[in-house]
Amino acid sequence: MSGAVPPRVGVVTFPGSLDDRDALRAVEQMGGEAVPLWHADRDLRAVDAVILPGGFSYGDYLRCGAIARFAPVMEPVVAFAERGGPVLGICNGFQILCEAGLLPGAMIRNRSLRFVCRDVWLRVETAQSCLTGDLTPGETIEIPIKHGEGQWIATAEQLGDVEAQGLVVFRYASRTGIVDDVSNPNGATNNVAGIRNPAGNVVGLMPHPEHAVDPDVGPTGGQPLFASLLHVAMAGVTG
Amino acid sequence: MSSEELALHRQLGLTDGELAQIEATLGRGPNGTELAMYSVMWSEHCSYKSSKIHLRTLPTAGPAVLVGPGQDAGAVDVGDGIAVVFKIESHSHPSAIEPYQGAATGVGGIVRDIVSMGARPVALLDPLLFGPLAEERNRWLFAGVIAGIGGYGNCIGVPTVGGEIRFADAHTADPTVNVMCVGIADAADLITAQSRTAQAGSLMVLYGATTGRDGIGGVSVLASATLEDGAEGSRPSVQIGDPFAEKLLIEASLELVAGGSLEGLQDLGGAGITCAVSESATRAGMGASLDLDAVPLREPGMVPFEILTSESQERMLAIVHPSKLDEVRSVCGRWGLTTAVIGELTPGGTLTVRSGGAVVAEVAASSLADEGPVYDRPAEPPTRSVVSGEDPTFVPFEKDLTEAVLTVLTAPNVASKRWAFEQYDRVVQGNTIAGPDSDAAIVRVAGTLKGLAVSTDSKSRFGRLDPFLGAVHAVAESARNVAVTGATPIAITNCLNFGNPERPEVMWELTESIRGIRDACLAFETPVTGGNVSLYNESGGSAIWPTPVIGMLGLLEDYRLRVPSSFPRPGLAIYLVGETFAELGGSEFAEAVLGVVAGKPPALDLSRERGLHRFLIAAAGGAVLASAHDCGDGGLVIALLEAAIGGGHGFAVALAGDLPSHVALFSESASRAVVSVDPGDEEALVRLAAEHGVPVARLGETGGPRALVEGLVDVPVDELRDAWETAIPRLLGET
Amino acid sequence: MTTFTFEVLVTLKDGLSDPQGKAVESALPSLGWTNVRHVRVGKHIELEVEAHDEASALEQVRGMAVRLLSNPVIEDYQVLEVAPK
Amino acid sequence: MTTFTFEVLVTLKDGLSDPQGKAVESALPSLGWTNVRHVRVGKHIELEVEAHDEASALEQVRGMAVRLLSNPVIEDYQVLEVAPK
Ligand SMILES: Nc1ncnc2c1ncn2[C@@H]1O[C@H](COP(=O)(O)OP(=O)(O)O)[C@@H](O)[C@H]1O
Ligand SMILES: [Mg+2]
Repeated sequence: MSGAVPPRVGVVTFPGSLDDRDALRAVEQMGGEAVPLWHADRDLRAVDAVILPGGFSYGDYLRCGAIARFAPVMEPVVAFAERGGPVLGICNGFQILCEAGLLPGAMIRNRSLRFVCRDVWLRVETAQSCLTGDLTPGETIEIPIKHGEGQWIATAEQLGDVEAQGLVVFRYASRTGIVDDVSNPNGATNNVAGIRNPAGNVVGLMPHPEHAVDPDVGPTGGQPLFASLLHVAMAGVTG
Repeated sequence: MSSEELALHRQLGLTDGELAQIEATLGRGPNGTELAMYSVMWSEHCSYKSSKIHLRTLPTAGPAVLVGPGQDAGAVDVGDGIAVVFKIESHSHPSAIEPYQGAATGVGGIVRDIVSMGARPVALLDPLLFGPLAEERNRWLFAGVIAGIGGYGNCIGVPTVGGEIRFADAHTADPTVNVMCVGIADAADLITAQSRTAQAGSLMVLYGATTGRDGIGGVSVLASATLEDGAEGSRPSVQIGDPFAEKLLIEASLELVAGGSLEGLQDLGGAGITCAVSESATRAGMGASLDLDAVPLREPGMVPFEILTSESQERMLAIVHPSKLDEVRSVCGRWGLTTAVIGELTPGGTLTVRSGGAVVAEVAASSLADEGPVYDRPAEPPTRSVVSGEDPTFVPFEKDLTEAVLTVLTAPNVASKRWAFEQYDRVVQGNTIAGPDSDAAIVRVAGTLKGLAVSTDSKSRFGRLDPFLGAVHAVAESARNVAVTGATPIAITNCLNFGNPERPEVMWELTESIRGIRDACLAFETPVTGGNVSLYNESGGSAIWPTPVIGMLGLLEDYRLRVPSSFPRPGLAIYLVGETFAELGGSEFAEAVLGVVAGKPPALDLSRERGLHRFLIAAAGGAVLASAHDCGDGGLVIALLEAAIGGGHGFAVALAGDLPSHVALFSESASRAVVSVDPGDEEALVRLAAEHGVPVARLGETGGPRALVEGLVDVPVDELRDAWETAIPRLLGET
Repeated sequence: MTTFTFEVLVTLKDGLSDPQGKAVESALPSLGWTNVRHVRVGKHIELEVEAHDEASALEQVRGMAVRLLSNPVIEDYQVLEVAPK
Repeated sequence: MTTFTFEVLVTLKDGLSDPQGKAVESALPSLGWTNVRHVRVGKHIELEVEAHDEASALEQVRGMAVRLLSNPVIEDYQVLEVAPK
């Protein structure tokens, strides 16, 4: 991002958001301008991209993301997404995007019924998304997961659509890119770890790229993802 | 005083002498509500009546100590205006009834203690002891406690970075569930009794969750005296944690602290409002007037004693100058929390409680908070010989050593705890430099190069054989775990888990353990900044093993110089630092392979131990070490195997000396570590060791796919890893 | 205005895998029950609504069930009125 | 042997705080429903049992409810038989 004004990336804090500060820090670390957004505001503060961060919004007591999707801030977020603005949902943010109908499918309890926190490998399935523009399909990246309800499921019909349209952005895989059951940490259908909308400007994923930009505290697979997001944000909202 | 009332105080757990003390204080007999207040405040749990005089013998002062025992949590200065606040607490009794909620609410409680000092919680550690996993109930307790700790900690966004899990028969009926929390504050923002000046007229603002009938516990016998029969069932003794509410409580509280809106802050834990109000008033040197009608209730028909003693979770009490009330309301409102002004501080020392306009209790606040009974209970060593049977050190061992190594490696105490700690979010907040698989967890202080190294340790198997030595070992091991990372141990917190103190044998174990902690802390210059005492951990006259759990805090000035515990690459020279003696008493080998807990625990020379720490810290500071791992349960061979498994590199070593092979491999002699260094650094290592008077011996090199101890053990590392990692899942019936 | 009490049952759509149901099913045999099939775990939500009449109350609860209490993508719901005690 | 279908409702005991219910209750007003109270969220478990007769089936399901499906320390349960379809 040398020279130019850095793109403004907003991170929404819902009650119960936990990785909001981490997402803000990752944005800064990768050269963007981090802009905190508040769930109760209807104002996106002229950001060029929006991140819905991880955590347990409203405790996730009813269903993950079910209550947060009705937060006032979600109105402008949905409008922003519809205009083609880049929107990234991480973990709980992914769940919120599914609940809001911006992404297909839903997340249920991990097949182990246990919360799981570990570093996993993802195979990049497409470069047609705001998060993977700088990557090559087939490439693998390492990123931590930490969730209790990350098993992505969809009805047979939805699943058919998702696969036919190539909406899967990431699949859980081995280090060398083999997509198999041992690499699947939560039982997700077809090892889906992240998906996009048909336009590619809305992406949700269960793994936490914001915890994978600083080599002192974890793997670095999140770096190219944030770089891609910042490039798209830099190009400005089309429309 | 009628005979019925006499019966009542006994039912509430107060002795005749304690009742007399209450009457003397009040100058009259207490009414039922007052009796309830004294009963909870003078309970063992809140008053420390059996342990107090012994706790006073612990060293608590030191140049870094900002806050010592006596407040919600201790605090130390780590430089640059940064205070680290930390404390450990037990939630064993609730966890034995409902493991998930018991452990979850335990996390909630200790976190509020940290927040009430004005600090942001940055790390959790959970030392746990259970009965053997062969029993179904123990598996249920184990799985429930782990899930509960994760369920709560993960949802409030505090990483769980360490802890300890041990198994012993003696913990079958009474599992030990301790939780430690570490927080960071601007030293200037610390909320201590001295730092804020509450005054008469300052308001007491209760915020957070509503108050229900939960956790009234022993006091509920009063219900039969005050309510119709059958109401008993409406008083659940188990509480349901609401981590979402806690998260809001943390954020709102820290915003209030940062905004300078508070004169005092107190969590609500044991003894609920009674404790929070009486302690707040006493600390301010004042009394208080409390209006129970203002307390937001969750249930209809609650009577004064219930409101006063309820232990409903996720509540805090702020002391607020009237001019700041609007600010407090608005911050809490923004976080979706209800606030209620439940009273104010008053001149004089009287706590006056009103309900429905009438005074229902009137007592001296300090008599509840500070002037509880103090006992010097008789302590006697047990008549049975604890060192029963033959010392395993001198039992000849002829069996296959490789098999013995695998037995010890897969023993539940030694086996990988991945099954458990993968259920904890260890990365949230983005500062976890080293998590659960490290000797000490390391959390960096955001915005600085400082790293906090934290370890919790108990050595209850040693303690069972010699409580003094067990406690010394626990402190030494926790300090060593911190030192192997390169960090300097600076202070401890501790949780004393014991049986019934009214039994002289238990009291002896307790006093011996405290003596051990004292001696070790004096030698290491690591003062005690606080802790918790959990007594009556026994069922049917059989107590848990004496289990002092130490939570050690260490400091790395530059976390980039931290030393990992595993072999990072092939081609390194492996050294043993320290000396191995013939010491298999109370060892993992003796328990797992020979099936005995017997003998004399390893000796521990405090100055040698200190020398080892100093050497490790100096070597780390000079970037001499490629890895360092402490020798603990299972001895030298397990330390080698763990370093190999963790790093994915094998090794080839030879053991010199004339100890029998099994003793050389498994002895648990103290004050040792396995380190690896680049060949170019060997000279520096040897020189530094000599300077610190620490013996070192070159054992061999890292590299290759196998773990090879010349003539004794030769197994592929992958095979070892698999055995080590699947041991606990196998015991749980999962593979 | 009258208070009406409702129960809302939220269940996973048929054909979707149900990890909780599966866990129960596989735990039962070790407790001696080998004769249990098709375990499905859903949610049971009880609530009280103030409304002018039953029809309006019911309609409102259906609205809550669709919008908030269930996720129509993967779940079905059922609303039952509870007879006043 | 016949197949019987049962529903088991597991609810938190009265007097215990119900964070899930509270979350729903406080979310409803922002969706326009300010008239809802006492929301309690529990579990709904459906299962099929093979048994000789209804009475034995019911007894077995009760056994499962106590031992596995509910936690008697904090939860109550109710067993309902579902009429065969
Ligand atoms: N084992 C111990 N060692 C040192 N201090 C202790 C120990 N146990 C309790 N204390 C101190 O006694 C005080 C009261 O403890 P506690 O009642 O647990 O506090 P709280 O109610 O705030 O949790 C605290 O300051 C605590 O640090
Ligand atoms: Mg406290």
